Amino acid sequence: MDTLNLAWLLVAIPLVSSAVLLLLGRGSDAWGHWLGVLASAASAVLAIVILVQLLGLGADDRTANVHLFDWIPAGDLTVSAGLLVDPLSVTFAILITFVGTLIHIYAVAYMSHDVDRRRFFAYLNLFIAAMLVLVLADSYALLFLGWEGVGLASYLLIGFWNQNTEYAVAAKKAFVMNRVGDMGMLVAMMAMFATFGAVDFDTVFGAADGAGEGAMTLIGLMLVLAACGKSAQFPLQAWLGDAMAGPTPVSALIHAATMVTAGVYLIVRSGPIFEQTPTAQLVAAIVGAVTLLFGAIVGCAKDDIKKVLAASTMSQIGYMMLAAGLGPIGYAFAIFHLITHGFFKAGMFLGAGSVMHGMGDEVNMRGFGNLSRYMKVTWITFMAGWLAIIGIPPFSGFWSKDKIIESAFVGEGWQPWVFGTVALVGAGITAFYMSRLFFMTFHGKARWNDGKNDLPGPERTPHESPALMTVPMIVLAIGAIGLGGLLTIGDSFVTWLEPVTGHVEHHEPVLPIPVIMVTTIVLVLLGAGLAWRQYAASAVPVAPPTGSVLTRAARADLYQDAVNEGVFMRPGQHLTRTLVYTDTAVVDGAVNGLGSGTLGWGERLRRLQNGFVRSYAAVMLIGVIGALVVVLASRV
Amino acid sequence: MSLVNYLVLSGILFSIGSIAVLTRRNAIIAFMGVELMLNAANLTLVTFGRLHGDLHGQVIAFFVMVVAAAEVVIGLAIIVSIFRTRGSASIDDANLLKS
Amino acid sequence: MPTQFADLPWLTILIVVPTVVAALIWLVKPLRRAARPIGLATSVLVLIGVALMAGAFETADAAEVQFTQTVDWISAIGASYAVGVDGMGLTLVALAALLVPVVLIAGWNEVTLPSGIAADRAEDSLAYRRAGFVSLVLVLESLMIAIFAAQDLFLFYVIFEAMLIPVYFLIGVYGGPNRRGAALKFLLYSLAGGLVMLAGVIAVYFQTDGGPGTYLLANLGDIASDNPTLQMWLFLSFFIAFAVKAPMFPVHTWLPDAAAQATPGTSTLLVGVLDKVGTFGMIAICLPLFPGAAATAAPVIIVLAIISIIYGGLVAIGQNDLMRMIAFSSVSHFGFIVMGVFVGTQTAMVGAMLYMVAHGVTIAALFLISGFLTQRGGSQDMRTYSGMQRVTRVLAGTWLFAGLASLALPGLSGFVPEYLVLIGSFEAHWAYGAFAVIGVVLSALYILLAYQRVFTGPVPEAGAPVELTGEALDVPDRAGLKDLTGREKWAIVPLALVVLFLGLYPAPVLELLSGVADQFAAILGSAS
Amino acid sequence: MNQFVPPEIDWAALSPVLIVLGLAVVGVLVEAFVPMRARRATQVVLAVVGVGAALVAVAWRWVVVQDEGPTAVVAGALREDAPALLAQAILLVCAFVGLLVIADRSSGEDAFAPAAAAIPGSAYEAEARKAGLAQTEVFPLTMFAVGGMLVFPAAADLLTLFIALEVLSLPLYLLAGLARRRRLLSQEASLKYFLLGAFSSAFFLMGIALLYGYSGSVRFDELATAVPATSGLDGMLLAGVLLVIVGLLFKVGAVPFHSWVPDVYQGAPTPITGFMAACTKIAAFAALLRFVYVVVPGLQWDLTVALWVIAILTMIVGTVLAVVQTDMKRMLAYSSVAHAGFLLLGVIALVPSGISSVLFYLLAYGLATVGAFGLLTLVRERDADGNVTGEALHLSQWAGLGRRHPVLAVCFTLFLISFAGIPLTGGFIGKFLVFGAAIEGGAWPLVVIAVLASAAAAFFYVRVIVLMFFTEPAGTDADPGTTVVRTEGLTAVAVVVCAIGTVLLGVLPGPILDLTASATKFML
Repeated sequence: MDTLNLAWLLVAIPLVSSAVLLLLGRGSDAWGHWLGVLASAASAVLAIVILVQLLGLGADDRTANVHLFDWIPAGDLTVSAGLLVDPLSVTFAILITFVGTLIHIYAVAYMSHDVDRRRFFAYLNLFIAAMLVLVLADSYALLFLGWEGVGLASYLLIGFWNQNTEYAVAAKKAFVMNRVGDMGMLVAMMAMFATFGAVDFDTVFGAADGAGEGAMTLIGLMLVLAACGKSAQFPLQAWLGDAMAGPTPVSALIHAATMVTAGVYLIVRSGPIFEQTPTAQLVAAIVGAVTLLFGAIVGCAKDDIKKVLAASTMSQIGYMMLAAGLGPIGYAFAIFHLITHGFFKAGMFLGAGSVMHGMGDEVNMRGFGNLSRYMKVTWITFMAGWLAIIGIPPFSGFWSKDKIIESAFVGEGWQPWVFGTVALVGAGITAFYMSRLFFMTFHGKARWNDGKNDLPGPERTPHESPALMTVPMIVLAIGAIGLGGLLTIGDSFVTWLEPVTGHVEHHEPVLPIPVIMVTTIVLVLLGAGLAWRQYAASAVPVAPPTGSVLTRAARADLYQDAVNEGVFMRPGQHLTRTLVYTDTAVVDGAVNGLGSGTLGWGERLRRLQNGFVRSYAAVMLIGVIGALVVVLASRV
Repeated sequence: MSLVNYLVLSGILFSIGSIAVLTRRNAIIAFMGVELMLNAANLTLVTFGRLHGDLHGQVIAFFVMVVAAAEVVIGLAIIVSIFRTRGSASIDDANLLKS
Repeated sequence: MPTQFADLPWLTILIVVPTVVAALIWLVKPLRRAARPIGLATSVLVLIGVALMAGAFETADAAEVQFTQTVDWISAIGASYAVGVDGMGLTLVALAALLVPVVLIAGWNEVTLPSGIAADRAEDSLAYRRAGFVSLVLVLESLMIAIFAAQDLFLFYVIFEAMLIPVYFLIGVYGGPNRRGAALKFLLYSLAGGLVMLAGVIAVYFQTDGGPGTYLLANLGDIASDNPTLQMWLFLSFFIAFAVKAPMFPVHTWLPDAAAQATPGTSTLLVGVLDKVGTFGMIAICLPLFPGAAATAAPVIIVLAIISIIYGGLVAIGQNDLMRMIAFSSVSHFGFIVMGVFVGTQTAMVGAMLYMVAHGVTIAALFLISGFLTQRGGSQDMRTYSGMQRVTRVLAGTWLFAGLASLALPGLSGFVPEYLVLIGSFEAHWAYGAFAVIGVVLSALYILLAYQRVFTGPVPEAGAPVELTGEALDVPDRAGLKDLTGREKWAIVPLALVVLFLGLYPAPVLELLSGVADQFAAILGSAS
Repeated sequence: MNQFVPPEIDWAALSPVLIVLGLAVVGVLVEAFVPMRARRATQVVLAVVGVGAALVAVAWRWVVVQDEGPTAVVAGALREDAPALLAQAILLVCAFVGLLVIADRSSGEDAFAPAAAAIPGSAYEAEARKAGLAQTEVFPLTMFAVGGMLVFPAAADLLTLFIALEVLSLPLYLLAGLARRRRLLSQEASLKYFLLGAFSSAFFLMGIALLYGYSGSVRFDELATAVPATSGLDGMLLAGVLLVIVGLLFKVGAVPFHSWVPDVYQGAPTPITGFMAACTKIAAFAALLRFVYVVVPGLQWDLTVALWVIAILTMIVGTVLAVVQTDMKRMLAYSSVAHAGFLLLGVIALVPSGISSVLFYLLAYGLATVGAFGLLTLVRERDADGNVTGEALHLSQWAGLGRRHPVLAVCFTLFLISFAGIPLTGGFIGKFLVFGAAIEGGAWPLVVIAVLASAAAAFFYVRVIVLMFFTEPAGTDADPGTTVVRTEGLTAVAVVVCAIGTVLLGVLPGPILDLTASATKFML
């Protein structure tokens, strides 16, 4: 039996599980979380089976279209629900289901005290299903179904603890900002339909090189906008920090490993379109470069451990975006970095969750310190992630990030110099802030109240998390250590993706590769060393120092919220209030005015009917005379 | 004498009659104004009868006189009953019904 | 399907039965007590009837009018009783037949006694009021089916106006504290629109090709084609009536008042089905009768539609009253439908048609579930609620579900039509799609903002005052509100199923519509 | 030369008029000779039978005319053609139901003063009331009025028209003053009606004189032939035509000749108001139609502006003033002014369908009017002792009526929505036809105004519905303040007939439309 045709089960299993959990309600509280884990695991197994089967095929046969049913047969536009099983989508499916399953397991323990754990798992399953639709879809329309589906799951999970109004607001903010990006996706699809008469990958990609550049640029730019929304890229990055309101497993799965990378997936998947439009490619690269620095700078100043990780996620996706914006040479590396990042970042988030678990849900790193003594497993797994992200060989991140930096130096004109430099500098800053996080949390002096010292704050009793939490962390840490190297051997990953990204001849960067590599490592070590000096070797103040202008700006997310508020929200609120007033006072008022005007005239005319018969006679006489004048005048 | 003079006279009578209706408060006099108007019309009819040289005009005038007489009967009955009720024949007093 | 099924005068039966039952319930005293079960049974029977009819419908010829029946009615003015449905008519009839039983179930206990009724008469009085409600709803069902089936312009007009009366009473008798004003406003708006249309209906009679003599839609076509000015006036006389009904900016202000004051059930039928008459009329009457004028006016209408989309969305965001918020959201949604009708592409047209059905179901769910909440909480002001998701879980979940359908989340009913309208509009002119797409963000804002205000945040303590602008209100016990009852859940289940069905597998409905859409879009396309 | 040639008189053609007028004369004799006890019953039977018989006679003549074609009767003074007969039939139907309401003695008393000659509030009046006296002259008076009205639509010369006008008006002047309660108002109404009526008659007569002077004849057909022959006396012709039309417009209550309408409608006894609101309007419009359609076509261009202005003013003033009324009868009076405006559209249209549409409208309007005023007679006030007194006419007194008396309220609602022109009532079809005729005649600007006026008019009709159904009544359950009296049955019959008629005209107007469709041409 051809398991590829069973690909729909990948989606169906978690979806059904989610529906069951939601519909059964309290009745499934006792076992609901295990059903969730099981569903995710089943999908993961199926994904691996599919992967194995694909590997068994020749490179050219590794693409299969699985037609399910006609979804929107609307005459001119016909969209079928079909799955596209190819190396790229299967790679994602593995990442999603495998990391997803680990995080499910982790969450069983992490959420064990929450009365709504069942609902949490329902949402997680829903997310897995939607994310799989996103990556397996064979058309932009179906991709959009998954695209918004993950947005919904993200909304539900960020607002999982919505009895806290701030969290509810954060959830809404995420959804709405995503919607702004989705607008781009919609416009892109509109333009595709206007240009190609279809929105499925086959037709669009097949006809892309014959279409005009104008249309392609529009589509490309709109896809970049969509990607910005989903992947928290500049200028739609503001929601990601707030999204940390969700439970930590959510941050790990959705806001680090999978959903936020969907934008990169979208651009890589749309490669044939971007090939026709250098403008859109350049914009994607610039967006990636800007976000890369933006996230890195913000990450340096935050004290909230999850927010640092969020900023780092933004920054790392900036790398991927940059790579994707470089065109075919970058696609495979973007995905490569995406995969390794999925492992090490998820691992670090879980580690952060473990720290919070042990520290009474404290997130302020200034209240941590020296935790390595109390949480050995967390410390070691986190260290693997840390080394991976800052790009120390031979950890995973080194392999993937280094390739991106090299690619950034490829090209002509000013671009390689700018992008390359940004990527290099970014690597250095990354090393600084991630080391800062690592040292502030696990090293240095303890800055929390252990009941013996006289530090402020509630008493903390740090402890290692249960096995259900540590095992996933260990697995992810192994990935963080070895996955990058493993996939680099013989360029196996790049070759594997070639059916999708296309084969690319090797390009020479503008600088020799060894120079780039050495510079990178030097910068990384410099950044890490700086962090060591400041946050491990010397004492970290419990209260944040005032800091420089840049620090204060970075703490305030470079004033992203202030800008959004000033440019969009305030005027929007004013507009809304004005319109509400206008609606009652002017639009409705005009109608009411017509009514009262009639009444007024009635009252005035009433006075003519004064009860005096002589005046009635006068009115009549005037009427007669008037009519006579009018009639006779017609003959004059 | 030109027949036009009769027409002018009837016009004057008609106007006097209508002005009487408009200006006089006493119901009887107002009513007489109406009668004057009717008779002005009669005069016109008779004049035109003469002008056209047929009898229709005069015949109509006779009809009108009968009708006017009937109107007087009704009118006086109404005015009298109102006068008995209110002790006044002023038509301006009767303005309970208005607006 | 056996042929004898197709030969039955389906539509006439479906039109007559509810009215007859309504009359019986109202007039025969012993039946009054059982008004609700009888009414429900009738509406379910009608639904089954519609289902059977749909089964006998030839989908392959969905663009053709089927189940036709034509009887001379007033031959002196060329009016006939002519009914029949094409694919669009059938889906709208089905929508009406679906929503009536749902409304009856949802509003089972909605009708209560007014204060000041003596205890000894209370039972009688309550039965009487309930019988009245059920009767009116059933009469309305007849009229709703009839108007979507009308194949004669005169008949259409007569039903168009006659419908006002049951709705007027439904709002005016059974609604909230300001129901009288709202009912009056509704009636006057609609009458004004309707009378303007009357002038048009009359004029059409004298302008048909080959002289006056018929109102059969099949025989009418391109009225006054040699006189564009006249055709434009005629077109406007119809369009204004339909725009009031739809409702479009700037003649929408009756809707928020009506929706806020009517019972949720009435609002459901009003916005879910009756307002569709406006857009239905635009498609089925304005386009074929006045193609040239429609094409000429289309750009202006589309601009108004886009204003409706954005304006409705923005004003919805600013509402404090839950029902008004939903009403304004409908103004926005109707903007999409009208735009889809007039851009003249097949894709947008089929989208607009599907939108009518999808919006009907979605808005029904939103109104009814919001009604469940506001009846429990005794207030429609969103500011008096907070954190209800922790208290009434199923209610919150279903509300969010309906809300997501309303904001066109893919996979739920709202998406496919909105998608089609957007895609088809862009095809006509990029700016149409580009501006209308803003509605997508606004809908997310107003739905989620409402969800945030009502269902999230801390559960307020009983007795704690809420600061409203200018007035402080003692919040009744919010933590003690009960979640949905079994009956209420059963009212929502069919809606939820249809929402999912339309989102995930709209193909059967689209098959019914795409042929019809082809036909109507071609009219506009060839005229412009 | 001027030898008297007695005209041939087709008595059969005159039978409807003769029956009514003859029985009216018999009624006078009854007053003289029949003992008081039996008088009322006799009069009622005479009147009802008379009107019924006249209706049968009209039906018979209709069949005859359909077979043999229209004829000129009494040397051309009258025309027996389809529009005339149809108008007479409509008139008789409305007069019949109107008579039922007039004859009804709800709460044991009829609507008329027991002794009209008695001074209001005098001891004599009280005695007369106690003795149960009744002013049964009401019936012959009504019959005379009906007789005049019957002649009106058929009159084909101006003299006949004038005589008929007076025959129908004079009894009405008296009837308006006979109310049992609120006698001061009633007498005032009578006086106003009389003075203004006489005033307008004078104009009418002057118009006749001028037309006679212009053409040497008062016959419509001769006038029509004289119109195109320009003779330098056009001014006289136009003034004459206009004055005649003014006389008729006064009867229909068109602005600015409407001033009497609200006052008289309000002051007159309610059954009489209903009767005259319906029947006078029918008769006057029928006459107006004949005059305009026969004589005016040659003058169309000269009169259009004036007639349009009058129609517009009538619709707008009637509507706007009705909106601000608080008295039921007065509101209906203004509404009838507005309806006169709508009807004028059909007259101005000057197309064949104008005639039939106006006739249909008149039937629908007449039935609804008689029914509505009939219902007004049943809703009464109660004094402190609980005795039923006069009619409860203030709008607020109708609050909550729908809850206590659903059938009555539903009937009244039906009449109101017919007035408002909402489909499935006769009023809608009527409006539809009249507007249609106007559009056919090219008067579409008038139609637009009419449509807007109808929309505004809906406001005050609906307001009453709101009051009846949606408003809590002012009084308590025990003492509602407003009460509904039991009818003797006659009013109930009349109202039910009117209600059924209103619905049938709306739902199945086919047969009536077929009848009116054959009445699209006046015999010259």
